[in-house]
Amino acid sequence: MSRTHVTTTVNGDALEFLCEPHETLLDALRNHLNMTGTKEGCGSGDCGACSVTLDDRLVCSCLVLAAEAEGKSIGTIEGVSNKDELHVIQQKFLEHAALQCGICTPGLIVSTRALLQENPNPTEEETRYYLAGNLCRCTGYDKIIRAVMDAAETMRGGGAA
Amino acid sequence: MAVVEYKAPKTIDEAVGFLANSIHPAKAMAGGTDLIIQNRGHYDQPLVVVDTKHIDSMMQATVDADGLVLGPSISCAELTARDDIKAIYPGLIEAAFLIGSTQIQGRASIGGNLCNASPAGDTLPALIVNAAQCVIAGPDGERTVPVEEFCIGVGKNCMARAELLVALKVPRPAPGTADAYLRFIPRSEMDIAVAGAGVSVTLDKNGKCTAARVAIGAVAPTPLLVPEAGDALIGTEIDDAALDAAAAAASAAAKPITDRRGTEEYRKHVVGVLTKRAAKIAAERARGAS
Amino acid sequence: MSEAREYKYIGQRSIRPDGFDKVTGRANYGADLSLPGMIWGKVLRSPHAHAKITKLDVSRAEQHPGVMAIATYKDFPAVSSEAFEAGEGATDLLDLARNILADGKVLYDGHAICAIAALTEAIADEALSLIDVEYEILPHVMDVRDAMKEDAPLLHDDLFTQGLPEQPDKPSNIAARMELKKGDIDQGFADADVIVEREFYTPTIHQGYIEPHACTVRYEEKGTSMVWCCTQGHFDVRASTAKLLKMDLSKLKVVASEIGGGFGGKTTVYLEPVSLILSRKSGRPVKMVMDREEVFRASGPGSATRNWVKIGAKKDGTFTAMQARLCYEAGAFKGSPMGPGCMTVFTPYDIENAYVEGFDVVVNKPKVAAYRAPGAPQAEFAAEMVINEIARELGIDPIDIRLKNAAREGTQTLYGPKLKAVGLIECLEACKNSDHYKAALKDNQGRGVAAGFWFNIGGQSSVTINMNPDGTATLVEGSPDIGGSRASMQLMAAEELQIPADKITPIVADTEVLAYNGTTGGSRTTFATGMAVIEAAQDVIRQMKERAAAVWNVTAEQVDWVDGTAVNTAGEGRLTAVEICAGADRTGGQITGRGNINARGAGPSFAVHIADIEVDRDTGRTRVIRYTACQDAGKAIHPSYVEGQYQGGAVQGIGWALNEEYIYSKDGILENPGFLDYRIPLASDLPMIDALIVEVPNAFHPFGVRGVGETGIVPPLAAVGTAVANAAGITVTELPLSPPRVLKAMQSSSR
Amino acid sequence: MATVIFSSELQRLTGEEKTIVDAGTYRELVDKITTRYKDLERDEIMKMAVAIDGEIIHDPLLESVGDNSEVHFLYRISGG
Repeated sequence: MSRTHVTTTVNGDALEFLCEPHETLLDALRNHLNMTGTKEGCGSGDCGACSVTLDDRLVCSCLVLAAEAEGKSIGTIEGVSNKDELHVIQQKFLEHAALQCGICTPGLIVSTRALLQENPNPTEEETRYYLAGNLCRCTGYDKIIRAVMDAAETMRGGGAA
Repeated sequence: MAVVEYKAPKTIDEAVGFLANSIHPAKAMAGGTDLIIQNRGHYDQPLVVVDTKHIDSMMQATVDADGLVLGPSISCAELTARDDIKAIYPGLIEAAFLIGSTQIQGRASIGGNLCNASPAGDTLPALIVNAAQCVIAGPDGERTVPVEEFCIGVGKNCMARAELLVALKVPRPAPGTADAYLRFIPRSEMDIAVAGAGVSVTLDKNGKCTAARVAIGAVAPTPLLVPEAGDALIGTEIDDAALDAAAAAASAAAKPITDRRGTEEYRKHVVGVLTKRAAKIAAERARGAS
Repeated sequence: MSEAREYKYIGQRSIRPDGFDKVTGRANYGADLSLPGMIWGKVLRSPHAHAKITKLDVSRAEQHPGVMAIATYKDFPAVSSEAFEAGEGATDLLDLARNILADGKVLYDGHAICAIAALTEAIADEALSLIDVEYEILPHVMDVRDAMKEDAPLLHDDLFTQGLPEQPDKPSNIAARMELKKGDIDQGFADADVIVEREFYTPTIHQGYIEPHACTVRYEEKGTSMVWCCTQGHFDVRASTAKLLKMDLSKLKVVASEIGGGFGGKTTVYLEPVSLILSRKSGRPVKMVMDREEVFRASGPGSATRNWVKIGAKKDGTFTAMQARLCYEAGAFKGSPMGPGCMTVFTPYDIENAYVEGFDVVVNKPKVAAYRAPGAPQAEFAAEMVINEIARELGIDPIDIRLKNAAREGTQTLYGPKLKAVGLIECLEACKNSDHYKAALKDNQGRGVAAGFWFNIGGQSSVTINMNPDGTATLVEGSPDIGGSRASMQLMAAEELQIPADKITPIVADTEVLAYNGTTGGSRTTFATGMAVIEAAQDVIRQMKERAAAVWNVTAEQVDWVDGTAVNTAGEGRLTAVEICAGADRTGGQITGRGNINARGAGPSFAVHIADIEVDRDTGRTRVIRYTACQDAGKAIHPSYVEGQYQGGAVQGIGWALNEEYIYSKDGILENPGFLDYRIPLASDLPMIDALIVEVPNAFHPFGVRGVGETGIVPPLAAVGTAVANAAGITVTELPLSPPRVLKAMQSSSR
Repeated sequence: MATVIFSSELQRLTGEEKTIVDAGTYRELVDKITTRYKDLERDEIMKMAVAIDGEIIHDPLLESVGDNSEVHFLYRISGG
């Protein structure tokens, strides 16, 4: 197996890495780029803990080959806040206590950002279905949904986006 | 399987060349949502992946007077956002929308769904009721296969080595036609269909059904076109009696197995329920359209 | 005691101190640590439910370039059967070892056989296929009822039933029997106007934490070895691992990473001892991470049960007798939560005559681990279903029948003590008065109510508060923060010290920093570690007063602590905490408060839930329409996280009731080891979960705190079960209420 | 004088449901009852938790027992 050289953009930074052909984007982020904010919960696209954006499209990074990142633009949890200034979504997750253990939180925040970019004014039902691929075992989702709805309202009201 | 080589061809010829000339088994990949899951362990089973997403024609969808020409590798997310396609084939778009989560939608494609040849693939019954044709390219040129003949067994399709699904052609439906697709899953999302049913009906000005196709999924080794179920609707106004007859025909045609997703008995029953409900929706749509 | 005390900090919905790291991806979990020179470990697992290993040859794997070490059972120092306390209670050391790596026999699909460490994860994976194993397949037994039969295949020929009047002379799959008795059960049933009895089945379920088990370790022959892992109790990981590998506790440092959910499932060890062996043999740091399939196949699920309950009642709803026979699967090794099942089953009720018999039974499934109120949901499901049926037969409102019989202060429990003030009646009344309970139902909808009880525990906690020279505090605790407990520690310390919460930084320290601290479990953390925080804070205050007294040349008794300030009652003078800490160097050195306790007086928490369910009559599919979870918190330190516990527990229970189950093939192979077919609830499956906090203070806690983590999973099984029964017009005796099961019941319904 | 109430399982060893013990501490109480009931083994009792006047103590030894205390032995409880 020869290693593949990949040139890509992660959270706006031009980066390069070497990967094995079988490795996933999740492997590359965590093991080659040391960006461990993206989590692995299942490795089969069933839990959403590894959610990232790939050219602005929400995907499970465990179901993307690392080599596919060539020339793409990737968005991870590490790029959601502006240095130490939290994104509204992050702030709302904290205010609403929308996390307990926190393992699903990076994926949920990345997914929520994608949701609100696509649909700034989602209904509760739309929110619940959009986020159905992000499993949370701790919260029962109640506070997560409230945080997302509140973030959406704040962002529509001209809060920092 | 373990991926040992990744290829990103820009043309169909190049892709077919990679598939034909690889020393290891080679597979075409679109969104990879099925294929990459299989890429775990088993390093003794090497696999070459040929990514089809860099081939322009496979990533485009055009609608014209003849119907839809669908690049098989377009993601469901992109496809379901296409109002022009949804206006003509609402059931097909519904089916595409049902595949997996938002994240999966961002990657999964109708072509991949079809080539994976799972009996439970959601878009398959919807393609069948729309009489889609599969355009297959290979070392010896192109051929076309009706979609209901594409899958030949669980996980098996009719393509030979080095063949590649390069387009899906979906004819423009006759006036007064509409489709619908429904599936049954235990939860509200994220499950594989326990059973699925696609229905397309054509109604005349008086609301009488002049043509109908019913296809069912997850109840046999391959998705099934059920002519008896369509026949039960033709000539009726799709009233309750016709719907019940179609449901019964679908249940009778189903040859399901019992597995972790449902029992044989349950699947036979539910596929009838879905057929009835999908036919009702399709008929309402057709009435609205005509 | 807590009456009429005005709180400044506790009860606030503050931002959790670890929140920033967790919403930015900076928090480090079990799989997030890599070390220089680190290699990867992988486990070879049994493909059979029950088999003798007739050959295990690792030589081909050893020769693979890139393979650095291989571990098998033989690498454990000799271990013998010995009970010791770690994590989730008493564990048999020999069983623990044989579960971590099979000793000549595999007992379930997924049972670990050996492990390989290699340069990369891929090489380790590849090398697993080079291990030659041969099996002699043995008959397997997968259900508690079958396993209890005389002629059942035996898992262990050295397992003899404990708790029988006579010591048995034949081995059995029944590891233990226990009974609890009160009053005269026969007379109780004789006095009843109505008697209902049923047997219920609950399936094997998994805790379903999103983070798989993971660790990174470094073995040091001469120095101190290190384990980094995701666990609910790193001190107990140290205890188990050191005991298995015969190491001094002081030579093993265990660092608790952030933990991505546990719910009881991360109270024991799987990978940690194995990775240390691999590290010892290779001389390299080793990382091991389970994949999701391994988590389902080989980490502790929760017990499947067959529980029979019989209850008698008078026409007016007064219960006269309650009887249960509870059979719990332990998995491959003894130790199901049958005991707590027996002890909780009827505790919500003040009953004169009761008899409970319990059985702990081994089967060819993974060894069960604790799961949130371990044992209670299964047992109380059976009891609450029968109570709802009695209420229906007698035409009494299900809340009213519970109010009539509810456990209250002075109730003599079946398991031992008389209850102090508890909040069950308050929860029942809150539910009865809720908008939810008054709301009308539509067609095909049904409502169910159920109560639940869990003891909660105390146990050992060690806390140090280091006062910094600027007057801020570092609160050092040893309880892994599984759901926001740092926030409640911070608030309790602030309340006691009367210094602002944001000036207190709680950290979860490793095993070298603090004295032993029990595992996060049993709903003990806010209660017990909270008590240690209070004690440490009081120690700080005592010292601060002494320092102030020294400055003023008065006695410490003449100094009061008011609003974070020392006040001289014998003269003039006020010194703030900031001033005292700034001057600590000149008054005797820095100030550290210590609270090392074994907390007693845990207060039980009762809950009452209401579920509304709609059923699709054509398909049997159900939908949760509305849900209320009401529970006694004693005192809610951080109400948002208390509500979160109620909501999370409720939804786990909803999953258990509706869709979650282990599905085994007839060969005993797990067919759904993934989140695709092990169906935990999704955001789109649920409505908002209304959380009602009742506060009846625990008499034994300074703030009145009761644990709240576990009780919430107890009522949903019967609340949902009854709602489905009412919506569909069926009798419910088996979970999960998956669509095929509900449809079948509707088709053959006689109700 | 404390009242000790035995569970049904312990009653098999004690033959009675309750007894009165004059003890100042838990340790003293255990000494006295294990002397009084020969089948009641000290090691087994010490493995159990105790509730003294409703307060559950997981690992008792030196706890004081009040004049009118009610004492129950119970199985140790862990949790999830």
